[in-house]
Amino acid sequence: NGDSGDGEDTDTEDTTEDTGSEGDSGEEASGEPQEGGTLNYAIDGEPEGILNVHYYGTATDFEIIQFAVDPLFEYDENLAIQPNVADWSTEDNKVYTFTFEEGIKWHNGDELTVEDWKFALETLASPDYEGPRYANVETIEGAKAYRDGEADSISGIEVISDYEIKITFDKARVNNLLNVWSYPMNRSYWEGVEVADILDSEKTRQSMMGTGPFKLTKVVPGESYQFEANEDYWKGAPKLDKVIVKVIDNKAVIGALENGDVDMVPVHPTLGEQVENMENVDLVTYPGLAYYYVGFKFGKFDNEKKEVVEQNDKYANLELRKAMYHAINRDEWIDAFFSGYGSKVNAPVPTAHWIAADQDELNDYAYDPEKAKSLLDEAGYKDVNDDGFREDPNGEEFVINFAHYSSTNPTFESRAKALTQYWEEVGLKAELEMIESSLYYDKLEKDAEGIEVYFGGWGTGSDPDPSALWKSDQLWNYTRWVNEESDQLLEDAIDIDVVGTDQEKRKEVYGEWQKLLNEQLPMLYIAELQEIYGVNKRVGGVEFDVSGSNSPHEWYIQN
Amino acid sequence: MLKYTLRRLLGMIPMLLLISIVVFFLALAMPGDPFSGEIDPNNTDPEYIEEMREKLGYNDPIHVQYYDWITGFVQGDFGKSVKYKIPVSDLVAQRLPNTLFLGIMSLVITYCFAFAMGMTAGRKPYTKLDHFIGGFNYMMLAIPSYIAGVFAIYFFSFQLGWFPFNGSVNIAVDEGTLDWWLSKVYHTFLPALVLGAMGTASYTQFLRNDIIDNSNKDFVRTARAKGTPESRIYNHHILRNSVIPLITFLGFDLVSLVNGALITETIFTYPGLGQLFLTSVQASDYPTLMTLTLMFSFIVLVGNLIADILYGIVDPRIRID
Amino acid sequence: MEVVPNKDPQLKTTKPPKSMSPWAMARRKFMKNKLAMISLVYLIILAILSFLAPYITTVDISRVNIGQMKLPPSSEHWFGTDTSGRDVFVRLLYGGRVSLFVGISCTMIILFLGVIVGAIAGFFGGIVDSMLMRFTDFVLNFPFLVFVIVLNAILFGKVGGVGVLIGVISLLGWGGVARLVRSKILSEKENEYVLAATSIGGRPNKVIMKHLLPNVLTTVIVQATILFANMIVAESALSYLGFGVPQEVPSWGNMLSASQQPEVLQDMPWIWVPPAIILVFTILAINFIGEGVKDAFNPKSFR
Amino acid sequence: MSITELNKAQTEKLLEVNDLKMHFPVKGGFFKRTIGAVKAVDGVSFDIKKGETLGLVGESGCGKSTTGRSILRLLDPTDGEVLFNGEDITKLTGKRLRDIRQDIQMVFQDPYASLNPMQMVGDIVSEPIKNYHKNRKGEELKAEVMDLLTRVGLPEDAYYKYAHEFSGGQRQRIGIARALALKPKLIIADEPVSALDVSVQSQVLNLLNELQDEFDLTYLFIAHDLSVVKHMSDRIGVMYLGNIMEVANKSSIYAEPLHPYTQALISAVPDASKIGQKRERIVLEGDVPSPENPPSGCPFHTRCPKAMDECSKTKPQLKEVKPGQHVACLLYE
Amino acid sequence: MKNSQSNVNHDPLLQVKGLETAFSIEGKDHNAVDGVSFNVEKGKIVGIVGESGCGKSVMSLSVMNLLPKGIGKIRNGEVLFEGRNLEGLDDKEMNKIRGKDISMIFQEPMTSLNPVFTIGYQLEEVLHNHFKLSKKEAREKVVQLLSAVGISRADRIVDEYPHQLSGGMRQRVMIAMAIACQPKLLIADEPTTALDVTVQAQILELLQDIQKKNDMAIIFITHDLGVVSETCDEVIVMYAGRIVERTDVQRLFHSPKHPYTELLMGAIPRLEEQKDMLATIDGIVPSLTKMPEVGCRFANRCPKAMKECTTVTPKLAKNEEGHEVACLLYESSRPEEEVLR
Ligand SMILES: Nc1ncnc2c1ncn2[C@@H]1O[C@H](COP(=O)(O)OP(=O)(O)OP(=O)(O)O)[C@@H](O)[C@H]1O
Ligand SMILES: Nc1ncnc2c1ncn2[C@@H]1O[C@H](COP(=O)(O)OP(=O)(O)OP(=O)(O)O)[C@@H](O)[C@H]1O
Ligand SMILES: [Mg+2]
Ligand SMILES: [Mg+2]
Repeated sequence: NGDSGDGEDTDTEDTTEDTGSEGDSGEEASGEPQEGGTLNYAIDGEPEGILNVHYYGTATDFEIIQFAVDPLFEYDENLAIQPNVADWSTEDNKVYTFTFEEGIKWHNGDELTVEDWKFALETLASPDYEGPRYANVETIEGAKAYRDGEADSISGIEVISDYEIKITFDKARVNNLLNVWSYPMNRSYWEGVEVADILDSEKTRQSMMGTGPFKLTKVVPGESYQFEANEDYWKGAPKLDKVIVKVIDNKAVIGALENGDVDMVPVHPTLGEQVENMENVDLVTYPGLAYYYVGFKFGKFDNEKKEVVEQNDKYANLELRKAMYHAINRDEWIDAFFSGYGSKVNAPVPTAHWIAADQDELNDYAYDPEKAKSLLDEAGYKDVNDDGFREDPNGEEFVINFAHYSSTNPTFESRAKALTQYWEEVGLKAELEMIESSLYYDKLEKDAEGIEVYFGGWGTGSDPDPSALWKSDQLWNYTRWVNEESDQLLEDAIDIDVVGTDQEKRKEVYGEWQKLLNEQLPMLYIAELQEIYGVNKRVGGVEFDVSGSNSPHEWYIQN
Repeated sequence: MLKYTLRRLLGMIPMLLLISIVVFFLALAMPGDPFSGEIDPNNTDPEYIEEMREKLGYNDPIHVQYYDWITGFVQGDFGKSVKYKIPVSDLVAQRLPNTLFLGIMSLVITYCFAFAMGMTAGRKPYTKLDHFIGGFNYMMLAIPSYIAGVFAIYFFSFQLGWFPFNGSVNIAVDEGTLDWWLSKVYHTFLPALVLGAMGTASYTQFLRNDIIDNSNKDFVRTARAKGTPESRIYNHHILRNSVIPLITFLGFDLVSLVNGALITETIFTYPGLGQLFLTSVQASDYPTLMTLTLMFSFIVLVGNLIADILYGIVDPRIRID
Repeated sequence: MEVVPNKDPQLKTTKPPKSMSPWAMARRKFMKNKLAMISLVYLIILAILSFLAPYITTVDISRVNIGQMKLPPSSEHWFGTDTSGRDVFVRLLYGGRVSLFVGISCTMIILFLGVIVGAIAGFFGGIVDSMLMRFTDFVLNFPFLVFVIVLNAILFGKVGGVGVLIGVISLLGWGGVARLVRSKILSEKENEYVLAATSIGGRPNKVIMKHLLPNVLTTVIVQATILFANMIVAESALSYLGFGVPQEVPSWGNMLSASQQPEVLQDMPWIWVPPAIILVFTILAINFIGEGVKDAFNPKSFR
Repeated sequence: MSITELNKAQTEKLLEVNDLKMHFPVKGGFFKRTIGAVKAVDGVSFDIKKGETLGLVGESGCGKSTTGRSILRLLDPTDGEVLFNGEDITKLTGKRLRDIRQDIQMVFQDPYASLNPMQMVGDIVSEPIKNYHKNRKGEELKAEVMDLLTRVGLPEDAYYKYAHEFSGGQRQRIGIARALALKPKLIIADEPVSALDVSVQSQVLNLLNELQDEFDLTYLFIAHDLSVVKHMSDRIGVMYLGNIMEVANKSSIYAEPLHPYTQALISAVPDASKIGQKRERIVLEGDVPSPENPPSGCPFHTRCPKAMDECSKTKPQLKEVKPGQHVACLLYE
Repeated sequence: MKNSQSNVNHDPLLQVKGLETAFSIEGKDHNAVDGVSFNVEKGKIVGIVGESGCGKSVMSLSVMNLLPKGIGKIRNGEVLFEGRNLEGLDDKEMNKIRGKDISMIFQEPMTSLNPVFTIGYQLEEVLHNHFKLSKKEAREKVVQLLSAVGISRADRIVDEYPHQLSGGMRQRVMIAMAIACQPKLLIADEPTTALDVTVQAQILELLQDIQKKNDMAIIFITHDLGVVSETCDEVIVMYAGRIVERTDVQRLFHSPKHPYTELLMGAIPRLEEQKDMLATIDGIVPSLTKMPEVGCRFANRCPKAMKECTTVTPKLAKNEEGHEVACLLYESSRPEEEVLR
């Protein structure tokens, strides 16, 4: 469904509310490191079971995969890209030369070479490729031709030696490196498997081939996954002997943590307090990269023409949107529904991200019902028929039709309801419609009738480019907000001619853009959340920052 | 006997066809691409969709579509899961053993408990013990299985730590070994208990009442009159008669197991067909959903068949041929 | 044992005792059953409270009160408040309204459909019977919960709400009753009084209405109690799983689904224990009433 | 009933049954097709004259009740005709059929099952009247019913009671009252006393006799007890496996039974009058065959002590062997 | 009469003395059998007649110690079998006697056999209960027994189930079961009531044969006076839990003494003679809870009832001919104290 198009990042808002983004900041366990031991790692949602980093679709699957793979590059605590397996050099942000670490072994003993990466890129660009990652190779020169069958190979890829490879992108961009697919694929392992068959293959479902710190040794589908230490891991043998990833029900998280059945598990904010109170468990938090918002539908999108074709004026009035913003007590709301493990945001970029604008430069639409009322009065939204609710400036009945996705989680309904109540308190009649979550984003995408104001969430990837969500010619620009200035700023931010290779310059442009959105309010930005893990005190060596955790080979069990 | 079974099996075909038609129309009523999971839901390119629709035959007349679907289905081609992106048949093959195991275990539990309690209560009706068992059963009947399941996890897994609260097996043991089986039993016990408890209460009461009924029958008097010891009368003459209706419940049990599995498996995160069904509903995984629905109906049908056949086998008064 | 009061024409000395219809006898017998009576009283009080809920309290039950979330029981909120700051006690009353309403409506519709189909099939026999029974078998072959969920999944989003739930449940649930009524009619039909009714010139519809149905009714009533309990459980289970009553409508099942949140399950029992207890007690009560009714109608007591 | 009366009545045949057959289909096989038939009644002929009582005896399952019910059209006979007052009633439908039931009524065997437990006795007895005479209601109807109740020996307050408050004999009286309510001409009494104790049985038998005189009734009296039938009837028909074996005046049938089955039947009846003298019983071998596949030829030949080869081939027809005595047996060809 | 001779060495086979059997109905005990005494001599057939509900079955179940547990119990009196008191024997002891020395057959051949076991199995069981026999021996014996009761295909019947047999056959099986251990006393509780006359004749013939062959005593319970007259040596007439008359069969039928017996005989139509009217007894046997406390229990139905009949309880006493009757019409039945008063 809706995805910001970034490789490592995934569905940011789904029924189980995983926000599988990586972040920053840390927490350290103390105690004596110990060799060996088994770590029980839990995921509280059902994985789809695609154990292939090139194909997986949900964050849950990646939580399993992460133990066995090792990306070519990694991100530091500022989300700045760093060499890992590979280092790179470029002159012009168009042609890159990558140099691989030598002597890295695949789990089956094969040596990792640039051929494996080439193989990965070719697979992703193959016309038969069924996974969602074509976008990560699309920018390589010749990838499109390869995919369309016009070429036998991707012209932009040039193997120099076993450890050196040159990649040419179709044009210079600031984010070419951030975007390009950064996992190799063991060519000999996949020998004999057609690209079209990879997804269904046993090799995808029952086993995994990586270079990471742990080897997958056993799979009980949908239930548990067993990893053993990769003693040949190039950064050093893992301290743990084994990692077992268990799928557990959300209900069981607390109990399982408490009685030590699992050592490590992502925790929903509402459970934070309970985990915090546990004696045997540390609550680890780090800033997340996801945010919630209330969007307005300003029009309808024509996917063929790639443009917004119809206008909806109901919420065109900025004063109205501002009033609605002021009416919401975001602090109270976050406290109530996320137990405080979150904070307000004033623009569609989580504050932990390096492109986040200086918060002082943004308007903070603080909770101020009086102001909301006076804004509404000024804008002509007055109660003319004394039914307790305001009518629109024409004296017609005005009802905010608010949509929220539903699942079995009953808090969704109440948090959505709470928002409508805020509006009603300032005299705006609001009606809530809960829409089955499996249909929700589909409806948003199709601009379904009846959805006017809607609740949504999104995660930002390590590549901060938000074009896919905001440019007026993008399907995923759900608000159908068309603003030339915004479009221009977004283009500028990735235009090498404008920002060059200077991160600061880029950040500045994004800052401008955030200010614009903070002024124009095509959305009401509500909250960003923290990522929370419950980690048993016996586990040591785990560090988290905004980019996620450190490599599991450093984790250990202590007494 | 064989002839009868064959005939009944043949007789199931029209029923299955009808059910499959209903399921087919349900599938048509569902939004999206119910049958194959082939259309990539992320791809919204209308051309692509149209092309796929044509390729997959969605533009054919309904009866042709049905024919294609059902012939595929009969040959084991259930389409491809939207959520898991593998053939539904593989998915079913993964989950079915677990559900079977859970079902069998819960049946064993049901029958063991029901026999023990029912016979005790039926033999000494209106005593304290009988009232106790009766009261217990009323409670069991009144507690919905999902409440029981939540309680069981809360109490046995978290408070006491006796049983695991999820999964079907400990991954650390090797498949096929004794340990592996033990681990399976260990993991399945709690959900099986909850699932089995539903049946236990009604079976116990049924057995008790039937034993009391039968102990007033003329043939019991006959047995006594010929000097048969009391224990033999109960364990033999009465029990045999009371067990007959109970055994035939076995067929109907399959039906309630299907219903029960939905809830229990979901609560215990037990990877079986019931849980798969619910996830597939939630994820609008229509191919899986359709397959399971049809499969469950099939199980019900088979259950009824088994009930009839068992009846013929265990009760000499019923002659089937 | 046959009840044979001394009714000799010769001995007119004794004053004739008040004669009682089988209904009256059953009623009296039922009234003597303490457990059943207590259950009945409980159920009636519960029903009255639930149906009067809107008059008892004027609280807006759908309102989320952020300031009052997750409060433990107190004098202000007898059963505390839930995760949305709604008063659990008030929701319990409203929940009862929905749960009982769904239970009763489903039971009624199912009985209505089942009795009609069963009675027609049983009485007329032959082709009509085989056709209707094939159809009944057909309906019975759908695993109940599975199809309710599938149908709900299809219908939700189009036409949501309690009505759909009731409709779907009823549509899938009548098979058992039809079968039961049919077999009961078949066995009752063997009784000579039915032949007698025909032989004295009764028309078929009269024979069904006046002679067969009243005698089948006892079975139907007993079945109704079982159904009622089952339907309440079905509603709550479906709601618990998220396929029942829409979430914003309080029902016992919806309230119980809060226990799916671990923090509620472990730390806020006041949110889910009351609906659980009420639900269990209600089912218990209905079962006891059912037993009482069955006892009271036990054919050994009259005829 | 005096002899002269009887003679006068004998001229008029109230009911004539000709070759009546009632076969119940046996379903089976894959498609529930009819694969056979229970030949419950297989060609029964007799007649009843006005005012007389014809007794029908036979062992259980021989088709007595089925015959009775077919006459009243509670069952639709497979074949044959039933002439009531000369009119064939086997093909009647709708209103005509209902009308005929005003004239033929039935008293049933089981005093417990033949009364609707949910109805008051008053309703039970008045229902037939209400069925046919919509205009009669209220006090008038009630008085009429009360009268009927007293007539069959029930207290008037029975009107407001329910069947369960009565003993077996009294219930049978209620059943009789119901049958009488329409003032029928013919009453088919299907084992009206076999469920009753001797002392009560005699009350009911006496009552039936009294009523016959009073209401000028004709009875088809069905029973399996020969002495009871003999006590009640003028003529007796002996049935075996759906066939009438012998019909004759009760005196002649008892004095000189012609059919071997009748002979066996009569000799089998234990009789207190024969105390002391050890008499020769004719004890039949074996059991009554199933009506689903009755023996070929004479249905009795499998158990008949006098069976000949011929008997298994030819089915004997009912023939007047002696004046007034009809027998279906090849011995008398 | 044999039993009138007081022979010290020669105890009667069965002696029932002052037997009172009660059922508890709504917490109160009511006597269904109220002070019944009689003897059964070796090799004799004693008939017990009476209307339905007069306690015939309860009496016989009391003898067998087969009363429904918890509801019915013997309150008083004793049952001596060959001089040994059966009263108070525990189940284990009693089981040694049941089926071996005393056996019983019941009215309903349709339900008296266990439907889920084969005929052979059920017959073998009684043998195993009392003898040590190998499987094969038992089976041979069973086939023999079945042939003995006139079942022709005995070797095949053993493997059949009860529902495959007709009523008469089943009753034969029951008889075979009852005589399997050659008991000294057979209690037959309305063994032919459910059967057709022709089959009844077969069964009666069979019982008489066996009785002669085995020199068995039979208590023959029935409500059919005709059957009694043809089979029994002695007759006991019961009414409402008490014996009202007892004598040998000839005398009873030629000169019944008790008004109840008289009426009973007058009420049955007979083949031999033509009556215009049958005798009737108004009313019905009072139910247990409505039994009069004192006086003759038949008084309210008795056409010959006198005033004292409702206050004075008649006792069963022999007249000079050895004809026992309990009716105040006869001097002997008046209890002495009452006479004195
Ligand atoms: N509705 C029916 N369907 C099939 N068979 C029937 C039906 N009614 C009666 N029969 C069969 O027809 C035969 C004759 O039955 P019927 O009731 O007429 O016998 P009967 O002489 O009245 O016996 P009884 O003395 O037991 O009343 C029996 O074998 C019976 O099983
Ligand atoms: N289990 C019982 N509980 C209560 N009362 C009983 C029970 N069994 C018999 N009785 C009563 O005991 C009395 C005698 O019954 P019993 O069965 O001995 O009569 P019977 O003479 O054998 O009648 P029938 O000829 O009908 O067999 C009856 O009034 C009956 O109601
Ligand atoms: Mg009959
Ligand atoms: Mg008896």
